[in-house]
Parts: sequence; C-alpha cells; structure tokens
Amino acid sequence: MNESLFSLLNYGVYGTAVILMLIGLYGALIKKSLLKIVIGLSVVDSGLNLLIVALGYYKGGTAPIFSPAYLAHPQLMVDPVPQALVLTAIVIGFGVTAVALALVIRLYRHHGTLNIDQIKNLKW
Amino acid sequence: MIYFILIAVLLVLIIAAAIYAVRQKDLLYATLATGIISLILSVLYFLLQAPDVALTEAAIGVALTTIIFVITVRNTVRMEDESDKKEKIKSAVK
Amino acid sequence: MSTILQIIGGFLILVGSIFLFLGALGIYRMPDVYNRLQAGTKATTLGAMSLILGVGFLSPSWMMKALILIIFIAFSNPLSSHALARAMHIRGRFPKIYSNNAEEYDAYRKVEMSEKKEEVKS
Amino acid sequence: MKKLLVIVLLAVLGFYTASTFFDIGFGSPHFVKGIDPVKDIYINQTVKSLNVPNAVTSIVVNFRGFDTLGEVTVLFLAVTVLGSVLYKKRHEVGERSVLFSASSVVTSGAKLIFPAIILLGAYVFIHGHLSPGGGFQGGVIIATGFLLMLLSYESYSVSHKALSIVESLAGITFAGVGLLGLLHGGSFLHNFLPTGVMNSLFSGGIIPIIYIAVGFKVAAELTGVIYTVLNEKGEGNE
Amino acid sequence: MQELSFANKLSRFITSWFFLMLVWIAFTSTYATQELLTGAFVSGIIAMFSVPFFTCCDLSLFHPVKIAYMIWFLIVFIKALILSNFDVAKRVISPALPINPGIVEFKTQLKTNFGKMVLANSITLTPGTLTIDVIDDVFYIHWIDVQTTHPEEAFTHIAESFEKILLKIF
Amino acid sequence: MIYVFYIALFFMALGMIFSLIRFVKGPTAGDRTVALDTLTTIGVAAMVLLAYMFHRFIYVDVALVYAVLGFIGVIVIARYLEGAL
Amino acid sequence: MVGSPVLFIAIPLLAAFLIPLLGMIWKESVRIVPGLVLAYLLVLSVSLLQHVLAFGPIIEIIAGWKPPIGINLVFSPFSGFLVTLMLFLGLLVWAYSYRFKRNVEYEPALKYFLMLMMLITGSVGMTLTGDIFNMFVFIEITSISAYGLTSYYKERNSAEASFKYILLGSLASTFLLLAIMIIYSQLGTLNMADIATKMHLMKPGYKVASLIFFITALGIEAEIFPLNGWAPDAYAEAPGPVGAAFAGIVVKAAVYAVIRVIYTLFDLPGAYQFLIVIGIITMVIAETAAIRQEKLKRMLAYSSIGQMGLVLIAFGFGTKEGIYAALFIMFNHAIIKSLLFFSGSYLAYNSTEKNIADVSGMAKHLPLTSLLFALGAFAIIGLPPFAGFWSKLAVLTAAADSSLWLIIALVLAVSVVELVYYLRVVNRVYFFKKEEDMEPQKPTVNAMIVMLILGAIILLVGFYPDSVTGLLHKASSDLMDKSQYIQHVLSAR
Repeated sequence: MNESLFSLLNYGVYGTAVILMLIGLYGALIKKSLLKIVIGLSVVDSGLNLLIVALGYYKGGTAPIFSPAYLAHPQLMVDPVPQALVLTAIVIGFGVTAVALALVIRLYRHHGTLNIDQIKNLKW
Repeated sequence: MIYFILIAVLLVLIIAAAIYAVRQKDLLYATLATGIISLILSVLYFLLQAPDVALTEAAIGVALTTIIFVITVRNTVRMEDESDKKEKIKSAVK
Repeated sequence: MSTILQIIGGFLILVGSIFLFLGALGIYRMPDVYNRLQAGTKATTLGAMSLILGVGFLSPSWMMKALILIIFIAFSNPLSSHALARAMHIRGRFPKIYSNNAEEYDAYRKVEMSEKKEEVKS
Repeated sequence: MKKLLVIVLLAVLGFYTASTFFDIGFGSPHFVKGIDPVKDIYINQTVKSLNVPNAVTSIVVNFRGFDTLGEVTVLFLAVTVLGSVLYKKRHEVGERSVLFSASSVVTSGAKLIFPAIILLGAYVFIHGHLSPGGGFQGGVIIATGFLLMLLSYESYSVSHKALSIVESLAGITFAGVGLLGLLHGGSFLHNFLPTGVMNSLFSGGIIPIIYIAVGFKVAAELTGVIYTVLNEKGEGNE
Repeated sequence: MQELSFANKLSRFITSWFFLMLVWIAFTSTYATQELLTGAFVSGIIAMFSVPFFTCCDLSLFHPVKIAYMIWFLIVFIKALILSNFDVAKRVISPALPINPGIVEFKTQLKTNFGKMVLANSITLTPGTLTIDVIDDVFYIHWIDVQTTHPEEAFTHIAESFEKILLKIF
Repeated sequence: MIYVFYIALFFMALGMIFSLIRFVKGPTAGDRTVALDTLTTIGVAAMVLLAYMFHRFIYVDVALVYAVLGFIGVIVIARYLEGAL
Repeated sequence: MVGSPVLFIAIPLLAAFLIPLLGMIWKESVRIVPGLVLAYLLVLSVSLLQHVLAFGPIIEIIAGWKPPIGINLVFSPFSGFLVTLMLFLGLLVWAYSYRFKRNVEYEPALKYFLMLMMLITGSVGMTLTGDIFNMFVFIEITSISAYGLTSYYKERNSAEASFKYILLGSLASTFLLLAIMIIYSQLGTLNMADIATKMHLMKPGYKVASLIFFITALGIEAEIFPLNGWAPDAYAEAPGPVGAAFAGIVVKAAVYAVIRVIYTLFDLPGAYQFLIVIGIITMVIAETAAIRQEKLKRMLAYSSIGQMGLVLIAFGFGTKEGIYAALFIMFNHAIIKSLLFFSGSYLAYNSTEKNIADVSGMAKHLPLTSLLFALGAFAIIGLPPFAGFWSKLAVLTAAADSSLWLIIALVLAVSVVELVYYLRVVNRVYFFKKEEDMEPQKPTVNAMIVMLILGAIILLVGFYPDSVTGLLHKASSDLMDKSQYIQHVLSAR
C-alpha cells in the first residue's frame, strides 16, 4: 500500500466513523419513532467504536497477541489499549440498548404507539 | 492496494447501511440494517488488526442486538408511524 | 510437494471466490425469493467451502480448523436457507407452478397457527 | 425548522470532531513526544510478568481488571433493570417462548449443532488468554446457543432459578478472586497464582479463572435477557 | 425419547463425547496434554448434559457398514454439490436467466428426523432444488427448472440417489 | 500467489456490494435476509483468507464465531418472519 | 491501615451478586443485606476518613500495578468527605424505603434494593477512582441503575422520564468516550494524575476539544443548564426516596467529576470563568423555572438544579474559599434536599394530583412531616438559624474576596426567588384549608426517624456550624493542592 493512498485512509476511516455518528445522531434527534431513536443510538455507538479502534491501528502492525513468531517483535503490535476499552464500551452499549428497548416496549404498552408526538412528555 | 480497496468498499457499505437504517420506514428492515452494519464493521475491525473487537462486535451486533430489536418490533409495531403530520395539520386547522 | 499444494490451494481459492461472487450476483439477478435463495445458498456454500479448503491446503497446519469450519458451513447454510424459505412459504409467497394445491397448504398452515395461538392464549 | 437546527448543530459537531481526529492521524503512533505511553508497558509486561500471549486479555483482566468488574456489573444491572421494567407476574409453568416449533429440519439441526455451539463458547472463554475472545464473547456464544434452542422448540425452557444461581456464583467467584488477591498480595485482583508457561493452557495465573467466571456469568445473564424478552408477549395494555 | 435405558444412555453419551472431542481437537489444533485433558473434561460435561435431549445417535453409528455408506454418501453428495454449483453458475451468468421455477412435493420413506434433516440439506445443496417445508414425511421442494409435477417422478429426479443411501445409515 | 489473493478479495468485495444492493432493493424481508446471509458467508470466507494473508492462525477463531452467530441471526429473522415469535 | 478503599466497590458488588442467592433462602434478606452493607461501608469510610485526615490520602492500587499502568483509587480528604456523605445519605434512603409503598413484595423489593445499592456504589466509585476510563464505567453503572429506578413505578410518565434520561445518558457516554480517546491519543495514558503531569505537552486545540466533550458529557449527569432536560422528569417520576438519592448522591458525584476534571486534569485558565458563566445560567434559568412549576417534586428538582448552579459558581471562583463554600453547599444541599424529598413525597403522595395546589392544609393531617418540610424549606433558602444560611454566607464572602459583586447581587436575588416559591408551598400547607376530608397516609416509623435525623442535623449545623467546617476546610485545601495529589498518586508503592 503506498503512502498517498494510505493518507487518504486517514480521512476515510475517521471520516466514516464521524459520519456514522452523525447519521445516528440525526436519527436519534429527528426521527419520530422510539425504536428509530434507539437504532440511531446504536449506530452512534458503532461509529464511536470504529473511531476508537482506528485510533489504535498502526500501519503494518499486527494484533497484540503474541505467537512464537512475534515474541521478539513487540514493536509490531498495534495499540491494545483502545481495543480493550472498546470491548468494555461495546458491552456497556449493549446493556444500555437492552434497557432502552425494554422501555420502548413498556411505552408501547401504555400508549399503543411509538410516535413521540403522541407521547406527551417526550416532545422536545 | 487491495487492502485499500477493501477498506474503502467496506466503509462505503457501512455508510450506505447506516443511511438505510435511519431512513427506512419499515422498522424490521432498519433493524436488519443495523445487523449489517455490525457484520461489516466486524470485518473492518478484522482488517484493523483487532480480532478481539471483531469477535465481540460479531457476537453482540449480529446475534444479540438483532434478536432484541426483532423482539421489540414483534412486541410493538412494524412500520414507523407516519400519521403525525396529518394530525398536526388537523389540529392547526382547528 | 509444497508447490503442488500451493497450486491446488491457489486454484481452490480462486474458484471459491468466483463462486462467492456468482452467489452474490445470483441474489442480485434472480427474480424472486426462492430463486435468490437457490443461487445464494449453493454458490456461496461451495464458494466458502472451497476457499477455506484452499487456505487449508496452503498451510496444512490450519487444515483441522478449516475442516471444522467447512463442516459447520455445510450444515448451517442449508439450514438457514431452508428456514428462510419455509418462512416465506408460510407467509404465502407461491411461485407460478405449484404441484400441489397452494390453497390447501395455506389453509393447513392457517389452521395450525390459529390453533397454536388459541392454546397460548388459554 | 427543527430539522435545520439539528443539521446545523450536527454539521458543526461533525466538522469539529472530524478535524480533531484528522489532525491526530491514522496508522501511526500519535502520542506527543517525550512520553512513554502505557501501551508499551502493557505489551512488555504481558510477556514478561504475566506469561500471557494476548495483550488485550491481559489488559482487560489484569491491568484494567477493575473495568471488567464494572462491565460485568453493568450487564448484571441491565438484566435487573430489564426484569424490573418488563416484570409482570411470575411466569407460569409451561409458558412458551415461541408459538410453534420450527420445521423438523431446523429442530433436528439445532439439536445437532447446539452441543457444538456450547463447546465453541467454552473453547472461546477457556482460551481467552491464548486467542482472540474471552469470557464475554464465549458467554454470548453460549447464550446464542440457548437462543437457538428457545427459538426452535416451542416447549424448551430454561430454569430461571438455575440461571440466577449460576450468575450469582460466577459473580461471587470474580469478586472473591479479587478479594483473595487483596488478602494475599495486598491489592485487589492481584495475580497470586503462578503464571506457568507461555502459550500453554494453564498459564496466566488468575486470568483464566476470571475469564471462566465471566463466561458463565455472561452466558447466564444473556440467556436470562433473551428469555425475559422472548416471553414478553405484546398483547394487552396495562 | 424419555425412556432410555442406562446402556442406551451410555452409548449415546460416548458417541457425543467422541464427536465433541473431535470438534475440540479441531478447535485447538494441538495435541498438548493440557488441552486434551481440558477438552475431555469440557466435552464430557456437555455430553452428559445433552444426553437426554440433544444427542442423535448411539454407538451403532460406528458400524463398519454404516461408515462405508457414509463415505459413499459423501462422495455422491460432493459430486452433486459441485454439479449444482456449475448449474447455478450457468443460470446466473447466462443473460436470459433460463429458469422455470415451481414447487413440487414428494414423500420420503425416512423415519427419523435426522435422516430427514440430512436429506433436506442434501437436497438444498444439490442442483436446482431447495427444501421449503417438511410436514411429516412430505417434502415441499422448490425446483428451479421444473420438469415434472408428479410426486413420484419428482422423487426419482431429486432425492432417490440420496435416500437409498440414507435409508441404510439411519 | 499474492495476486490470486488480490483477485479473490476483489471478487469478494464485489460480491459484498451486490449483496448490499440486493439488501437495499429487495422488495420483501426474505430478500433482505438472503442478502444478509450471503454477506455473512462472504465475510467468513474473507476472514479466513485475510487471516492467511496476515499469517495469523488465531484469527480463524473469529471466522468460526462469525459463522455461528451469523447463522443464528438468520434463524432468528426467519422465525420472526414465520410468525413464530 | 484501617481498611482498603477498594472495599467500597468490592463489598457491594459481592453483596449484589449474593443477594439473589440469599433471597431464595430467606426473603427478608433482600431488604436487610443492602442496609448492612451500607452501614458497614459507612463505618469503614468514617474510620478511613479519620485516618486520612491525620496521615494524608490513601492511594489504593488495583491488581498490583503502579498508577500509570493500573487503576488506582484515591481516598483523599475531599473524596473521603463526599463518600462518607453519600454513604450516610444512602443509608438514610435505604432506611426510609425499607417498606416503602411498593416494596412489599419480594421481586420488586429485590430489584429496588439492588438498583439502589448499585446507584450508591457507582457514585462512590466515580468519586474514588483515579482513572478516567474507570470513571466512565462507574458513570454507566450509576446511570443504568438510575434508569431502572426512574422507571420503577410502572406508570406511563415514569417510563417516559426514563427514556428521556436514557437518550441524554447515551449522548453523555458518547461524548465522554470521545474526550477520553482524545486525551489517550495524545498522552498515551488514562490515569488522572499522570495526565495532569503531562497535560502541558498537549496541543491547546486538543485540550479545548477534550474539555468541551468532558463538560458536555458530565454536564448531562450534573444537570448543567442546556443538558438538564432529563432531571425534572426523572426526579418527579421516580419514587420519592430515589429523588433524594439523585439529588444527594448522583449529582454530587457528577459535580465531583466535573470539578476533578477541571481542577486536576486541565490547567486552562478560561475554564474557571466558563464554570461561573454556566453556573449563573443554570442557576437563573432553573430558579425561574422552579417558580412556574405546578408539581411539588418538579419544583424540588428545579430547585436542586439551581443549587448545583450555585455550586458551580462557587467552584468557579478558583479560590480556597470558593471551594470551601461549594463543598459547604454540597453538604447542606444533600442533607436538606433529602429531607425535602422525603417529607415532600409524603405530602405529594397524599394529594390526588401531586400538585402544589393539592397540599393545602396538610399541616393538620401530617403535622410533623409538614413541620420538617418547612424546616427544610427555610434551611435551603438560607434563613439565619438553619444550616443553609452558613453556606450561602460562605459563598457571599468568597465572592466578596474575589470582588465579584455582580454575583453577590445575583445570589441574593435568586434567594428571594427561592423564598417566594418555597413560601408558597409552606403557606399552602399551613394556612390553607382543605375542602374534603381525607384519610392521610401516615409516614412509617422508619421514614419518620430518618426525617427526624435529617432535621436534627440541619439544626445542629445551623447552630454549631463549626461541627463540619473543620472537615470542609481540610477537604477544600486538598482539592486546591494539585501537585500534592499528583505526587501522592504517582509515588504510591
């Protein structure tokens, strides 16, 4: 992979991650359906995770898992810390999503609709 | 070079799936689109040398989140409600 | 010896990737769900299997894991496409030619399902 | 109007975030000069003092093990909250999660694959310190195995009591191992077991133990989540 | 499936233990003692729990004749698989899409669910056919190029070669 | 040899694009799920090939888990479409 | 060593995992065990606080790795003070809700007490931790239990409030992670003390970016103005004691996090002015909103947000007196607002619509509760013989020291607003007649005892402010001394 293309990836990966977050936020803020809002939030989470993982990537690196061939070359490893953080973040995001979806079900029980315009207090 | 093309394709696909997920009126399809985002994201993590994260994303995004979303769709409504605009106009007229 | 393995492996990988592509093209081109399933399942199954087998040939120490992956794919892919096809069938999508009476099948399913729902409610 | 406002807001936010990260740069170490980032210490210590190949695992379980304890707690709480939000009355005996069984092809296929999936989950969390994956991922796989069974058979059910017992025991193991470290080595989660030989199964001290506990806990919790949500029938407004 | 004698249980347990052990070895891809011991332990536990519900077969599966038939079946199956792929490729690539899809049905003589499952999967992976539904012993098959709608003729076209062998195994 | 991999990856990328187009276009839920299934299978194959290209054996684990979970995801959706959920 | 700060996290988690097991054997244990745990932790924290005041902060290292590598907990006079306060309030909340309205059955009680305990644990963790990512994890623990507790009553409004909270909470966690990752990408470390030593190496642009994200994220939890949309609903719809827990525990921890981030992590001079500005905006808007509220609990919630604005202003002075004043307000607010929520929830519970208009003449039916509510109201306005007076006085003197006269005027004006809306309620309670007869729901004995304890503390602090000021002075000097904090953490063995 040559240098100029690689520098394009800088914009590509980070740009995609940010665009993903923006799309998710747009969905969460504009859309009327409760479920759509939750979907938007999960898209935001995806974008954020991509951003964090991309932050830890080094060109030509390999996963931070030692096998006999890599024992002598720890400098070839990509940064393991963002990966560890993302693991935690993904799990936490799942927990929040599950709770949000449970609330969506409960709100549907009460109102018979998912439209936030018809749900009194959720209007912004 | 090929990595570049692959990453670029995956990135474009992710954005397409995300836009689809947010714009689609049918909530089931939107849910499936989030599943696809996770699927592609998982391959992308793989390319970014993060197999642990790829595993987790595959596990959470593809199976668990999808099922919980699908069950929520089952328990609520399948289509996004479109009626609010008309009602607004009605209430404005009144 | 290893050259032969390399050649076999490379060939299998190439064939596999082409079949994967054909599967995707198939689901793109075919006119309805069942035909898409046909193309998708068969071509991608064989494509993935042969690609993985090719990788196994390229480095023989991976062979065992490749085999378990192949077995798994061979089991799961038809299962999932069968489940999907059945779902579409139950939802009442019938192609033009139907050997049996489509209405009969439909009625059978409807009765069965309503029975189940009654049972659950009671 | 509101849409326009949101779009402008998002554009500003996006531009700001994106320009910040473009500046940071992708694919090369981005730390400021003159510091030694902790990641070097993590990678070196992973081999030197923990004897574990997977640096991510060693960070998740040992260096930053406290985060994992918190993460497990978050899941535990999510289950509790889910139960609290969706809780109606005790589930009746024989309540089904799906309306009817899948076709005999799917059911018998599921039957055949289920033990293999459980084995895969066990493999993933037992080998958490050697290969990618770990307690969390293994737990998810086992939970999806149960999900497959729950989906395929109308009469398959999981005992809530057993799930919560497994969950509690696994959680207690995790916290207990941490407290043992406190008693033994002076700090919570201290690695008090011998670290063994690199790249063999029994190595890494407490790391595999914690990962196995996490695996069981996550499996039980997520199965509980799936079961709770599956049995939440949409009919009837309260 | 509830009333199993102890010997029956034991034979099922050993069968599933054996297969799980194979799977474990494939997962780990090593023969280190620790791995094997752990694998034996884990797959033993899983096999024990799965005896009453999940296991399909008992030790009679290892009868030499059956194994020979299995190998034969595998050969037939792989041949059909490869043929089917070229078939699909031909149909997909050709610009006119030469298809004449429809659903046919036929009856099978297989009794066990596992036999039906293997038959269904093989049908799905063989040229131009896809199992849609199985109700008791009636198979509904989607055929990409319908040549006959008569059940028995369809059976000879689609499934006879597999069923012959499968009847010997199950 | 490396060119073989490149060609293979190129084909797989094309396949992914076609499946996604089908996903976006597909008139029914079934079509979309087929697209998802195909995407999963291509993903598994791509992961195995990439693992070989990176010379890391342990990456194959990811492909294995990915295959299992993708399968279960499809089954979930199929069961929902059947009306069984 | 008296005990280890890690027990504050480990013991509740252990208990949380144990309670479902114990509950199978003995049902009452789901109620008792959390109380025992909280009581034990309170004793532990008091003894540790004494130790710390005498010998300096305790740095607890986790997993045996020194601070830049591993996670560490810091039990300094400042955090120790807050932890003790939180645990004390937590114990009171537990006692108050021991057999609160809907906690009688087994399953709801199990979930309620688990969530309550985890809420307190998360807040304590946020206060103790010395690692920013660990702080994120604890914030999530706190928020998820808060979501659950908000929707604990299965009524439509509570689910709505909870959903709103989740929306903002997820945004908060997104921004927090962004901020953390910006810092990590530059400095390669996640430890607060380590970051603080290296902060000057970071480019100003990144510094500002991460600070903005931090403030946005933590501002949501700490109810800073444009981001406090969740708070009134959550307070109003959650069970009464939980409102007290939010006001007294969660928000305190979030404010602590804001302060820790601004004071210790960043050395931006503009940040203090920024704090003052957002504090003023928050305070003014919240207090003016409070005066328009119909529902009692919503009014209390807005009042609580206003108090947090005051706290931020006091922190924004950047002087030792300012911090002292801020801590004093935090202490007073925790005690007084809890009393208001405890007593107010009985007042509201007995009124049909939970409106302010409905509490008329409650003094006749619930004399003691009404008296305590009035006491709390007077105390929080800052009338002289009560506790609130001294904290307001401290703010005013601190402002005078920094010669910020405008702020003095503002604080006084806001006090008048507070006087108006609290007096409106007290007036209704005492001097209005209720039309129809009613059978009031009397407070249970444990609730009454809790309220009396809180009232006693208010009076005690009001007449002898010296009983807490010494501690507060030590805590505030601890926060000011950044270099000592860094040195303590990084030189831990």
